[in-house]
Amino acid sequence: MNKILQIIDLKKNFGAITASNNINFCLETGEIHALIGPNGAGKSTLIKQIMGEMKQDSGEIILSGINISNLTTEDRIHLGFARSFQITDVISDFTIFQNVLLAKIGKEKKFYNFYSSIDSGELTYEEIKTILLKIDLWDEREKPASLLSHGERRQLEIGIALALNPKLILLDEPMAGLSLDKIEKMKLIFNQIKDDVPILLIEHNMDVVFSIADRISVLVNGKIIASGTSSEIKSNSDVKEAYLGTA
Amino acid sequence: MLKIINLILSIGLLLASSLVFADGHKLKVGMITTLSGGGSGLGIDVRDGFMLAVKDSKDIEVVIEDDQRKPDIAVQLADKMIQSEKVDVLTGIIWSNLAMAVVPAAVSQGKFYLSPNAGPSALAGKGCHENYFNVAWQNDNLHEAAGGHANSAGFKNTFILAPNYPAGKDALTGFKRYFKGSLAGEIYTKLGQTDYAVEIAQIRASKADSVFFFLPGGMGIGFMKQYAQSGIEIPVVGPAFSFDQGILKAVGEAALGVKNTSQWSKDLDNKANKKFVSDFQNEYGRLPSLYASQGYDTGKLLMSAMEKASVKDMGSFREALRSADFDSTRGQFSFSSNHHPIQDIYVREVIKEGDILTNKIVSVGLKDHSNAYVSQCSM
Amino acid sequence: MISEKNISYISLISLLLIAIFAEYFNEPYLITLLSRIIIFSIAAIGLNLVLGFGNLISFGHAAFFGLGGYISGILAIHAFNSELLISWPFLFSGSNNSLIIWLFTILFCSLLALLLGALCLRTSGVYFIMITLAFAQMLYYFAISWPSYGGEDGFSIYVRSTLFGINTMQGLNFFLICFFWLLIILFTINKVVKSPFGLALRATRFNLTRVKSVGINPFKIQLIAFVLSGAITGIAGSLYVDLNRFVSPSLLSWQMSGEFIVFILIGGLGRIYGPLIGAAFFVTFEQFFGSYTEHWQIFLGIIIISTVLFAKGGIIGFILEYRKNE
Amino acid sequence: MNKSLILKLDNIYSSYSNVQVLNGVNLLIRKGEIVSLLGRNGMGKTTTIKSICGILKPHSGKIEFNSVKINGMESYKIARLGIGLVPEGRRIFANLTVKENLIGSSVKGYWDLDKILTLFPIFEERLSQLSSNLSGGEQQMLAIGRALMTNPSLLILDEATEGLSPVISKKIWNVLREVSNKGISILIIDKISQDLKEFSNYSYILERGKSVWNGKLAELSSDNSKRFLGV
Amino acid sequence: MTAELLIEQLLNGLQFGFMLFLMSAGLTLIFGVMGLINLAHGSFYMIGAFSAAATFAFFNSFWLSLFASFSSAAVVGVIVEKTIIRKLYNRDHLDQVLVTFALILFFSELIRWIFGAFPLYLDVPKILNGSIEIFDGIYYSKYRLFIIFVGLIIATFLFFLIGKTNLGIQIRAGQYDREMISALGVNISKLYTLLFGIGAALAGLAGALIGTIQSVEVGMGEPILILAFVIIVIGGIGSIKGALIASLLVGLVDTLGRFLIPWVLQTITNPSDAMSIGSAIGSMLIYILMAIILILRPTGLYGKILS
Repeated sequence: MNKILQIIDLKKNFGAITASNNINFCLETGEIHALIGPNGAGKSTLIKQIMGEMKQDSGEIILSGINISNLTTEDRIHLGFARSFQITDVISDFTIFQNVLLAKIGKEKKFYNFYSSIDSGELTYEEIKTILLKIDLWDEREKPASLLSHGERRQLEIGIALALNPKLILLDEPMAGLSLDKIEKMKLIFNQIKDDVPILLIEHNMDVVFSIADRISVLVNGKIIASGTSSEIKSNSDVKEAYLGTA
Repeated sequence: MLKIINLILSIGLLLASSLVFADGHKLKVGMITTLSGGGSGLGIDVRDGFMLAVKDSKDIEVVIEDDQRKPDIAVQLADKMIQSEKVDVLTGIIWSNLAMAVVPAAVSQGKFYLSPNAGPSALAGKGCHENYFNVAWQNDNLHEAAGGHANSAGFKNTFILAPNYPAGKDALTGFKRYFKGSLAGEIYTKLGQTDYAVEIAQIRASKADSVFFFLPGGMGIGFMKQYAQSGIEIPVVGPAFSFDQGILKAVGEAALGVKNTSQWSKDLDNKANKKFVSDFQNEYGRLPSLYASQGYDTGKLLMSAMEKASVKDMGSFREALRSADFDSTRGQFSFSSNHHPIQDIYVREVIKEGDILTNKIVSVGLKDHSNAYVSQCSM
Repeated sequence: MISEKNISYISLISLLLIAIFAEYFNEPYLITLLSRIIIFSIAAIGLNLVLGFGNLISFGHAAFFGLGGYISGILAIHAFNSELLISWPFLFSGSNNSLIIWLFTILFCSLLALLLGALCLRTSGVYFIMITLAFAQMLYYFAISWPSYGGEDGFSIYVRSTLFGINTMQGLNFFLICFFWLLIILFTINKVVKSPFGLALRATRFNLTRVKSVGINPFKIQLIAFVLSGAITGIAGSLYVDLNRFVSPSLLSWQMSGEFIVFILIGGLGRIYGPLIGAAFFVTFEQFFGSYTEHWQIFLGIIIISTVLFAKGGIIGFILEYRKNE
Repeated sequence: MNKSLILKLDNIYSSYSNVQVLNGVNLLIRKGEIVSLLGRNGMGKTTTIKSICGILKPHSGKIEFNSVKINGMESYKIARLGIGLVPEGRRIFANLTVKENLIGSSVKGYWDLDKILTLFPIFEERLSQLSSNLSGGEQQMLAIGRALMTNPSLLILDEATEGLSPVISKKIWNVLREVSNKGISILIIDKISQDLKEFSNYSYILERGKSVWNGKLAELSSDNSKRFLGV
Repeated sequence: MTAELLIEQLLNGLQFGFMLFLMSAGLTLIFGVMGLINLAHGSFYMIGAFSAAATFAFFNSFWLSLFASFSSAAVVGVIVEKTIIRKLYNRDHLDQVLVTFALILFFSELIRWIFGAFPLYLDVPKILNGSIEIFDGIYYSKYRLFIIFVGLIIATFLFFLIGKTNLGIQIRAGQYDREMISALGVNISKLYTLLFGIGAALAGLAGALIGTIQSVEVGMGEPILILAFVIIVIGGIGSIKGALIASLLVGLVDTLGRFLIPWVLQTITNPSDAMSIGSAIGSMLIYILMAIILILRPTGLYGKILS
């Protein structure tokens, strides 16, 4: 297996508070790697550093062998990152199609094109169709995102990430607020994707995590306290103590 | 579709209404003047004086518009007057910068322009034009007289200030042309400035023996009030503009005893002036100002020319204007070769008549005074 | 059937028809008014690119309008007086040729927009509004106190610039030049807004994080839009000076910036033809209401407030809505 | 069951912009009772609190406080009726001093500055300090003090011990017991813990915006615990 | 140049600064607490001045007209807040800019309708007429000293109100977290109305104080409004302290710049050019100052919160 993403000794302090305390982990091809931890454990801070929205104090982030520690978000996107947001963040005035198209335009650096019409279909129409079919939103492609249900927005988030043609996808609580059948649907989508694109999954729903994650890392107080398969994590006493409660 | 029909109908109406007024016998005057903002008192007086003069004429139609003392608005209004109202004669502009923006374009389009107030040097010298007549004064005139008066009053060290615009520069140039003493300071203020604390402090510090200022309209009121307030007791000299009837009330007691120079005063002893002063009071219920007299003379000049020639015959009409064959409120009045007045300029003093502040002539400053730019005009 | 497209065609054709009627009935002032409508709408179309589609509330677009005006005026007055404008690296005494004037206008307004944009786009929200306003005010005061070109008084340029030997002093000819510019700019904006760039620009108004997360640098997108916007508004300033044959600092005044925003609002926010409808309404309102009462601005104020509070779609939005309900 | 009702939520539906978050929440609190509200993240706990406090207006259902219908009321009026909120993330006014935080919204009554200082002696020396300098636990205490200073009859705590160390959490529990002893009813959201089990008289569990279980926590089966709370 | 002149100009700068503070204090609070960009603040300045002039014409009392200025501006402010402004709190900045721009048009034209276009003038009361020797050989206008004095009183009052009273605590809390202060039982909309009224009253008072030595006319509020905007951006949105310091800074920079730059230039060129160039640079100084401060500190000197 190939290491797609490597995090090495990542540190970040906010004043006296340590948000990332020597974090080390990696994401490999073909896997879903779940990152779990209680609220305030430093997951959001970690994601922001991985995405380049926040600068780490020290440590390195390596993408397929390239050190990207000091690159901007845009550059990281162009090198192969994609993410979904915890609170769905699609552009609500755009249609589903336009939301995905925007990602395509961004990825393919077509945003300095002033003359082609986005309505004419000449722009990567087929590729977008493939993506929308994959996330099951093709029939509703002309619907404005503001009219989508919560679950459909989650699906669209995945679609946008896929449109970036990424080397890996970072999913921040993709299941939050979804109904059980929607969750099942999402699981299917993830399992379909992961062979092409490995997934770094941040998720609270333990059922989901335990059923689809190939590996799980547990973050507590800015530190990774355990890493392993579902069964390893389930039986780890440190994890039980810190995260699952001593119930 | 209904919209378009409506549109066409309304345009038709608009066009029809303008056709009705296109009557060849009348003379149409476009008056662009300042009727709002800080300089509105001047425009209102010019308008009222002019309208009083032409009140009984059935052949003059006057269109009046407010330029808000903004050059760009004046330019647009001039376009409207010429293109839409199709006036024959333009008049009314108070401010020299507005005159510079409007007059050259208007006269080059074959319109007459009679200036009731502004007389910038550029339009008296190289930029003079056969269709441009100034019925008030060349800008320097009253200041030249003030310079002369400062000499005879024995002032040796004067502080002078004026707004930073063409007439302001003309004013200080005019004053300096006749004043023989030295200058304790020379300041150009921002046009339309309202607070003179900075300038007054400089006057106080300058140890001058007198102050000459040219700040027309609201600027002069503000300056005089703040000057009186500051407790400086150096005598002030100025042109009539800051001590004229329209603003004396606002300046208040601070103005009492101030000497100022003017080509007109309400106590000038001639028949035309007496009639003007009493007619004006009857019509508007207030004492006339210098500006009102200028507006009145402009109207009278126009009517005298209409009696001699039709405005459609531009050559004869121009000759008729040039002869200035009318009874001026100033008595003697004629045009120099660059179409600016030759007239007496008086020294007045602010006095109190009962409760009302007004002016009284104390001497003649300059006799049969013309202007310094005649030789530069090729007319 | 009235659609947004039809409204725009109708308004363009009406402009042309009214101008021809006016020429026929010898009403040159009406043509002047129509030219003013077009020029104002070009200025507002420029602003609309950043404000309507990028949600960048520039309260300083008069800076570009004024710069365009001053560039044109300065070139023209030097040509008129045959005075040297620059003596190095080559001798140049202005120009009376519209093409050269427009070229300079676009060049300098783009440069100014690039400079101001690079500074102002560092900020956002209220600070962006204030800093654009402040920079425009700075230019305004500079123009007022700069003695070489008339200072507060401004200066006259006496004749309009010439284009291919057309007599531009003839009202209809000048109107047609403005009209032609309007068509070009509408076509351009239409194309740009519907292009990938336009999609990216429209995305920046909603969500910068999202835009960044798909690999687009919003700053660059906004800056390019700002430059394009400044150049378009600059062209309007150039035409406006030609129309009035007069240049003054009031071109740069903050009321001017405010009025551009009002045109956009009245016409309909974020609509390509909004500024045209808005400017037409404004000028017509000013002329016709203004002839009934000099206090027409009271009613304008009330109309603006009601539009913002109750009819955010502006005139176009209102018509479309009305048709839909019928 | 003979104590009088203080708060009653009857089939509450609420939504954020277009997303339906609450789909029928029912909840009862009696005078002097300590009720806990549980559920996994994103299940609508905070939304329930916001709906009670009037920060969010429910679009159907009924909320009664001391028999007064309060849904649709402005939040300041609800607060004045006697609901004190300790919100998620504390939301202390970081630009104010500790004292200003406490007295800014205070209402005359049993709880005054002296009582609060007795409850939290650490503030005594730090009254004039900027509250942003406080640690997380101290901020939580300040938020509790601030709510108590409005002299509420119902205290609502959203994530009472989140992110706090065990020592500090213990302190908070002790304070809450003391508050409860003064007769104030408490509605508390927190992760399930031994302390919570001992502290609360009664519990409600939300799943996807719906009340799915209620009863004494001790009676929660491990199946249900796993199903609803993931534990 | 003498020391007397410099001191008198410094006092002029202070006086101008305190006037600007009266304008900017209300504006910065409204801005900081309610997140409202209020272009119409200059209209309250004008309304205050006109109320004073009208009262003065009837009763010939300066003190009564001063009272009329801030009370009428406060009343108009409260009415405008209750009818229009409160609909804007949750709108975007564009809507706020447009509506308050429209309010300027409305009020300016309404005042022109009622009072006419001619400027009005008030008289300085006898007791404040003339000048006073403040140091040996240094005279200064009593009225301008009075303005400085009023400015100091208002500044003290505001610092007390904002810093020490419960109302002030609530205002600052509302600035930080509007929703939370509301959830703690504070009627935020009443607080807003009150605050808006206070801001309007201060602007109205400034209008009357300045109108008395200058003139009272339509459009008098806008130039000073833009300066007030510059001040709150320099001082930091929402900070009274920032507004005071920035006001005095702008007042001094503007006054001294207007006087010193031409004075320096006069030594190298003629008075007219020195004045032109000097006033060009002088009037740009403030904006240059603002640009520099914004680049160094994007939220102003004392601004902390970015909405």
